[in-house]
Amino acid sequence: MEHRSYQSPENDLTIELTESDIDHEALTASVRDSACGAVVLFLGTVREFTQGRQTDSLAYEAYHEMAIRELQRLVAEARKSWPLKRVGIVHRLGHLELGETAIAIAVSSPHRAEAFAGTQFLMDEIKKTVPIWKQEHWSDGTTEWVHPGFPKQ
Amino acid sequence: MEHRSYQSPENDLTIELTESDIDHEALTASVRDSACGAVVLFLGTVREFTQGRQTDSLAYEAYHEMAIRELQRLVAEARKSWPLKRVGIVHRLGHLELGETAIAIAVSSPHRAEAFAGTQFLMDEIKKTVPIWKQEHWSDGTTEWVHPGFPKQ
Amino acid sequence: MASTANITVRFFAQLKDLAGTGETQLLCQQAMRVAEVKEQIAVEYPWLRPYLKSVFIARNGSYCSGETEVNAGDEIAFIPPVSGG
Amino acid sequence: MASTANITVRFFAQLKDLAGTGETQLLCQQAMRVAEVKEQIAVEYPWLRPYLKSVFIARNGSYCSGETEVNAGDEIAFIPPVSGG
Repeated sequence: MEHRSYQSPENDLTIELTESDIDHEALTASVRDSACGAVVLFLGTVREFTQGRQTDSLAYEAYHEMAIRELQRLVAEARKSWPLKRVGIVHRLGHLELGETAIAIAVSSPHRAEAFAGTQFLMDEIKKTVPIWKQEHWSDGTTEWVHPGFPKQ
Repeated sequence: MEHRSYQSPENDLTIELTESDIDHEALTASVRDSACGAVVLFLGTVREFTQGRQTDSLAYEAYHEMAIRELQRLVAEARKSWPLKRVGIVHRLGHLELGETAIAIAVSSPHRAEAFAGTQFLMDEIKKTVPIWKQEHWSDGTTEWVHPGFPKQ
Repeated sequence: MASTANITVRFFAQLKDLAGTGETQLLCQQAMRVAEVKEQIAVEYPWLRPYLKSVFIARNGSYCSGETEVNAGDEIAFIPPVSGG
Repeated sequence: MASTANITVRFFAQLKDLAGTGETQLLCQQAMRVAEVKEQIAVEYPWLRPYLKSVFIARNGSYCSGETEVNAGDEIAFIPPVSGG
């Protein structure tokens, strides 16, 4: 039942959930296309401070099969608005240290405005709907799942 | 008199003009920072078709010393609007084949909206003011400098 | 057929920690809807109730409404507010 | 001092091709302004005139206006519409 990666038959979309370091160089290379004048790569990286609190490390958990399906849906939705030629999305799961890459999104498009808009849309929507969760491991030794809108523990 | 690269004393800005392949992986690595949650990399790549005409290859020429100075000015201007932590810009010069990278811009910022906005601003402004010029080598064997607004030859 | 007369309920992240399990089974009743699954879980795990109003539900991997009908063999996932990326 | 009494004019891209050179020298006159440099070039290279209204001028590597004063030893660059990136 678990699908940790997806590749579209047309070879224009790859999605991966991985517990290994994200190879964003390979991801960027995979979306390049001579029909395109623009490639945008976004990396979400583990930041040390959030509203004054210090992070020691993070852990990510996913509902794998649904996350991949939801990412496919979001890319299809993005393509209704922008001509995204190739899209690659990798989300890291498990334990991450400061500075490491939690997510990488690479998009190619004929023109740059579309590549920027499409990448930003995907990133904004991923944070709203894709069933992946972050657990903060604060520097004070406490841990906390991040669930915006949940009652405070 | 020619300066083909610039590195800020604070180590938060690198600019390079090069006739070699752009190493965007190294550029991306150079802007990463654990104070940041976002890295955006933009690649401008050589597109095969422009308004129906087929490109065989491109050549870029720069007024080197001024281009580097103008890029510094644009980054300083961007930083008035967005807290860009580290910025790296590399522009390729000389002869480029289809699909190769003409420009790479990497930006890190605490939050993603700022990284996207800053990168897009830089790219938009570079196309307006930085003294670098592109020469199309069309597939029909003709060549043409691209000067928007110039009288047609 | 008793083994397929169940639905699987899945919990994630903090909800999994609070429930003490990532997965449980419910007996599927005739013409059962998602809202009733949610209510049964609230009865079985009353300490989850304050959280459940902020939880989305997915049926077999797709978001659904409380009115969605549930069938034997379905996987009903309780999706707490997401924080990927 | 005659050698420093000149200003250097630089051409790029199509302008360089049209001028047949990337660089030329002009004798610097007293209280000379950028607009006068431009006009002298238009006289010396009359076939460039149709292009010059779309050209920006930089003095020593910074964009400047026609009113900017030019001094001996300055580098005046004729910047045709740019197309980098």
